[in-house]
Amino acid sequence: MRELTYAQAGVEAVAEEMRNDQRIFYMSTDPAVSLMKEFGNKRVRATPIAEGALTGIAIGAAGSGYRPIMDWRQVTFSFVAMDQIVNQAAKIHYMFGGQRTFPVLYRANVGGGTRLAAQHCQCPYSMFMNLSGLKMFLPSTPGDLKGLLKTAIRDNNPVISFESNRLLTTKGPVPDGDYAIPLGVADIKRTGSDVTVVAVAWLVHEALAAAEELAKDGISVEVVDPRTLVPLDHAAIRASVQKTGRLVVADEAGPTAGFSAEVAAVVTEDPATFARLKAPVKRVCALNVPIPYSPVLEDHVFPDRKRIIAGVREVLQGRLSDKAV
Amino acid sequence: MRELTYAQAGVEAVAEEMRNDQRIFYMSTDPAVSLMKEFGNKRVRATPIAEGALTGIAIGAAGSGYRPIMDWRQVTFSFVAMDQIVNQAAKIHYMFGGQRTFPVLYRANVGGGTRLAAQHCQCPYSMFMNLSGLKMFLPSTPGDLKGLLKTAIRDNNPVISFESNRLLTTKGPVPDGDYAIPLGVADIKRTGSDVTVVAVAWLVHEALAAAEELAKDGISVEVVDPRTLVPLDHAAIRASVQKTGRLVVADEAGPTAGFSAEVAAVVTEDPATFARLKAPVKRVCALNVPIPYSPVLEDHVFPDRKRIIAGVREVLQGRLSDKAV
Amino acid sequence: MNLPPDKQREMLRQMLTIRCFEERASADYHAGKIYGVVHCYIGEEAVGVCSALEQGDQIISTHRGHGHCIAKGADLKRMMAELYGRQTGYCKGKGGSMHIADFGIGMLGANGIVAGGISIVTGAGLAAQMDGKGRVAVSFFGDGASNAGPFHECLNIAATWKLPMLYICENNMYAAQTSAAETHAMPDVAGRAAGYGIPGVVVDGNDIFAIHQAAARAIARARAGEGPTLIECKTFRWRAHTERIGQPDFRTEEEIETWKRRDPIARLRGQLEAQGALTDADWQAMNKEVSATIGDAVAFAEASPFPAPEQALEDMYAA
Amino acid sequence: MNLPPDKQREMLRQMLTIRCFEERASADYHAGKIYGVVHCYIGEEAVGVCSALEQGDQIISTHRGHGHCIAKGADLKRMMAELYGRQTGYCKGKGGSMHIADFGIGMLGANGIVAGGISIVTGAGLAAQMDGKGRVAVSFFGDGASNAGPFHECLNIAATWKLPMLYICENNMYAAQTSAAETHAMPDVAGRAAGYGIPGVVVDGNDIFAIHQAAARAIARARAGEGPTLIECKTFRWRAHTERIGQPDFRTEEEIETWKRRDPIARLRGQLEAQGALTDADWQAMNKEVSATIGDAVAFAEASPFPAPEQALEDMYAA
Ligand SMILES: Cc1ncc(C[n+]2csc(CCOP(=O)(O)OP(=O)(O)O)c2C)c(N)n1
Ligand SMILES: Cc1ncc(C[n+]2csc(CCOP(=O)(O)OP(=O)(O)O)c2C)c(N)n1
Ligand SMILES: [Mg+2]
Ligand SMILES: [Mg+2]
Repeated sequence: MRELTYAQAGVEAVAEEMRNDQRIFYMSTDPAVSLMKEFGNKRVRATPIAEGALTGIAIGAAGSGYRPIMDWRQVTFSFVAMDQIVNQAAKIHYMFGGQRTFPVLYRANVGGGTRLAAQHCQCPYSMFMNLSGLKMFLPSTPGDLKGLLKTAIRDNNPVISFESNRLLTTKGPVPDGDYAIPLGVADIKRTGSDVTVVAVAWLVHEALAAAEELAKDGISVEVVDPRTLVPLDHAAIRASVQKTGRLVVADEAGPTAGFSAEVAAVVTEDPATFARLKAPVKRVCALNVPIPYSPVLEDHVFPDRKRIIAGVREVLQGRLSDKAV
Repeated sequence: MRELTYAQAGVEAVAEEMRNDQRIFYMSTDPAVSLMKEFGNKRVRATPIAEGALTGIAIGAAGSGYRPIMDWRQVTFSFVAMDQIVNQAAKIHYMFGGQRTFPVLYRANVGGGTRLAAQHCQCPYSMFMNLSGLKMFLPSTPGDLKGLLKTAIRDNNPVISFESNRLLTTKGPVPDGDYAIPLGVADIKRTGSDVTVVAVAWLVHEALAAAEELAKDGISVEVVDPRTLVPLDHAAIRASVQKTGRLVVADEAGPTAGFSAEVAAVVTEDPATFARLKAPVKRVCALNVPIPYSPVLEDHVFPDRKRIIAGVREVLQGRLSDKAV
Repeated sequence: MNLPPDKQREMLRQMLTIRCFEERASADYHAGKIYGVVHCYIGEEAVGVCSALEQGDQIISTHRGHGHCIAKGADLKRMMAELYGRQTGYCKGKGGSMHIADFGIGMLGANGIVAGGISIVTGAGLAAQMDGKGRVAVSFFGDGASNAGPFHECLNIAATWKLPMLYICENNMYAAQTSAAETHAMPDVAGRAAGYGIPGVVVDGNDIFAIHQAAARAIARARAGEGPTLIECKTFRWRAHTERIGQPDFRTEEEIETWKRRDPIARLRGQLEAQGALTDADWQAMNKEVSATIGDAVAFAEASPFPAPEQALEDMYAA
Repeated sequence: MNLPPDKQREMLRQMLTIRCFEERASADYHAGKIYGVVHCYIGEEAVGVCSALEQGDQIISTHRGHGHCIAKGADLKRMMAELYGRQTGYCKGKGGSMHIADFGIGMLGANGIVAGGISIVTGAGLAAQMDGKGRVAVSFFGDGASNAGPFHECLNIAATWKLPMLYICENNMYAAQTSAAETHAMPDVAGRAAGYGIPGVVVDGNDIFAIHQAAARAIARARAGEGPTLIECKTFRWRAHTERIGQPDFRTEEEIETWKRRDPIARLRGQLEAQGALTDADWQAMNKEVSATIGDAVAFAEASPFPAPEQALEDMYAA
């Protein structure tokens, strides 16, 4: 299979869909040059820095038959548009009784590792998950990103594509031809039997590395990548934990009311899963601070494979005997 | 003790503090008339409808020695100010290495029951909980509101006071004289031994009513009101669940990545508490939709005492025998 | 103004319909049949913009949206049913007074967030431009909204992209309890247009012909691809900010009385009478008809079922 | 312009310091000693506003903040240490280039969000007004930021409340890769001031005296309680939007060269020489001194320890 970077896969998904559907247009304060070249400045608009207005403009254009893509770039810039996201995009279909469809794709880069400090590095996706009316995903590979973007662009609802800063330049296989990955379907990135690690984005790769390491000690880790945040694949997460009896959630975001808290709740509120849960759940997340600049500090704040390994060992503690059961 | 409404308690807290500290001033698109009368239009400012700017103005004035209070009114209006909340207020102390203090109180009304539909009724506090750098609370009684507001006004950090729309006109005892309730301390609103119900705001009252009802069947419910959302009183919540072995979280917000998810995680990630947990945790929350207008619909969306009762029965299911243990 | 008498009478009927609709909505709100909140437009009915629009043109409104709905041709029955929270309402009871929309007739909704609709309808304007069929889009908003960020962001974008837009600021001198004088450095919002290089026009907001004329010019400009216009209609609401009891209102009786004497309905009626185009009998008949229509709307609403509770779960996502 | 030669030479030295600081920051960024991103101000150093301010007056900056810091009197050592991510930096390594602040000297911070600082410094202006000591506050921002909501909201509030504010738009004709011509309906941002009833002034942004003079007038107005002024400085950045490799830059060589010929430093140097107030030897000496100061700043930064990892948990809340 071809190898593309995560960033390239994103551009390719957009370009392919734009070629197929004239109703799609793209807005960003700094759109990718290749898109501007191919589609011209009417379909790929370099906008004023007014993400609030543009987020609403996308809704209005969508309600009038277009299929806009609004690229917020860093997710921290989307907060100037939060009224349009929360009060308009998320509510407009429901509030008006389903009169119109509003097919809008919003794109946002999330996460750290870029040494850009607190106002550029953040993983606030759970803030959006708390809303009712938006779908959203956060892929960990170029192939997943492309397939989910294509689905999202064809979806008739507002969808947010969260894309990981750390993964932009990482390469991975991307199938040839047209393919789409449905929203709401998790991917088991590695099967295992002792512990389930639910991870997203960059942490999927850290979890896989941790699993490799732990395998040396005979610990079998299953890595579940939900890929989609809303709707979240409860069934896949629960099935995995029912099998392993143990859950670690690895997330680049802080823990509080985060994606990781949601996964913990999804697992522990389900009677069948709870019945099989052998250990406390464990959140392996960023420390609860804004993201600092200095590499020493930033690297200390974010979770990584080492912390995942420690987390896995923690939920296994004193219980390795269970394995015999 | 005197009885005041929740709304009156709020105004009283502000007025008392403003009398004592000339650095405090108040901004709102529609401030309470009694405050405007007492303090005049320089200290109580009826502002343009520009909550984004005003949220930032509060930060700047705080950094220059004042102690502003910015009343967003409905929390849904605060989303136009989200950049200033997320990227500035929450980060400014940390990002600049603690150079200055930024004592700002933000007030926001939350919740439904007002028949004002999706753009006025929302309980998005977990979106703010996910941030690092803000403190926040959500009281259930006039007495708690007054005491927490006083603490918040004296705090040297940005604090958000979430205040329940449904409780504005409900009365409750408010101590005479000057008192303050520390942030981060839960209040056990009813002691019990079979199930812990962690509830906030209006749901505290519904939980108490549910407890009364369940007591008739010999079920003993403990109602824990965290009051403060950040910092959340983990110890009190865990202690209660360690005692009862069962947890229901009742929240007017939707479940996804909500306050309720956080409580579920706080309980199930703690080894000592998890060890005593006898049943799956249960979230009794709003249905996962924007809030609709028609009373029939709105009332169906929100949780209430009936659903709490059902939730409690669910976590007790087939386990009533445990009580003997 | 040389509109044919028929069109003028139609305008009068429309203003009367708005007033009667709202008088009834207010009464039914106080009777507990309508919930939440109702913002009345009474005194500001001279919304002469829609009469200058064509089918396919789109508008967006505010929390004070009944007048715009009616002017754009919304069905009174479905409006009233929405206020009554019924299944047959425009939003199936999910929206209420602050969220009536009829996308079918190009009415993109009332909006509960001040300045919240400006961006959305600017997107409709962008769509109209891309469609290339000469359609226009209209943003209605208040003096209060003109101080919010989206006003500025959208005027700049629309001016730069030459979008076929009308920005209509209905300046009723107050935003809830706060006067425009306290919140605007300048008395005229229209004066801000020059900064974006677009026309800014002040009109008597109680003179439906003046508005119609200014709108017609702006629409022609927009259809010709010359970009947006900002029109400021100076007007006044007779009633309190909302129908809720006990809300503060700092406006003086005198100010309110002065504006009641500038009643846009009485004015048009007088003009038509002066032209010999309306007799007293015509007026009586028109009142009777309008009042019957409102009665029908209420009857329809009352006869309509409430939604079933479980319908709260419908309409979440489009297929 | 009748500033004493000493003051003029001081201005020249300051501009030179900004340039040398940034040349070094750029080099050290490319050498991997500075992380994340660096936005250079080179070509725009004629920041004649701060020279007209007094101690106690406050400013806020943008992502392109080094120049404003230096002009307001920030310590080069602590600035460089911050870029180097060290404990001794202004923010203890928590901020980096986009977040240098020195509240002690009234520099309320660079800001990574476009238009993010405008509201905060307007709050400082409100505080100054309430203090009643005649202090002023200054918001620096770019042409790009002038299209964002906070620009509008704050100008209206400041104008209405007559806040002692200067709004300084440094119009370098580009926001990242996008030209102002593509995003502004009008060439002059200053033209928007009239809508708020405040002065809007366009100045040659490469003429430090012109800026100083315009700022002095605006400051006098602000101190007198007459309210804010919007000043637009037309200028140009010589380098790419950021120092990151591979970012698109659609500006022509020709455009850049034209502006390089308008170098604000060469201009002031020439003026001083023409006045007989600067000899070639003076200039050489000045260069040597400035370069030594930058060298000291780098040495200080390099000698400073990185923060301990656990210090990431400090500074979360004020006591
Ligand atoms: C962002 C936001 N802030 C505050 C409110 C509360 N509010 C509703 S209407 C209103 C006044 C609006 O004034 P204006 O725009 O002049 O419209 P009018 O009511 O006069 O028609 C306010 C403050 C809101 N709905 N949204
Ligand atoms: C809200 C927001 N949107 C986008 C960005 C990304 N961004 C950083 S600087 C910049 C351009 C700013 O242009 P201008 O205001 O003219 O300042 P200049 O860089 O020219 O000094 C952009 C788009 C951001 N930081 N914040
Ligand atoms: Mg008004
Ligand atoms: Mg610029």
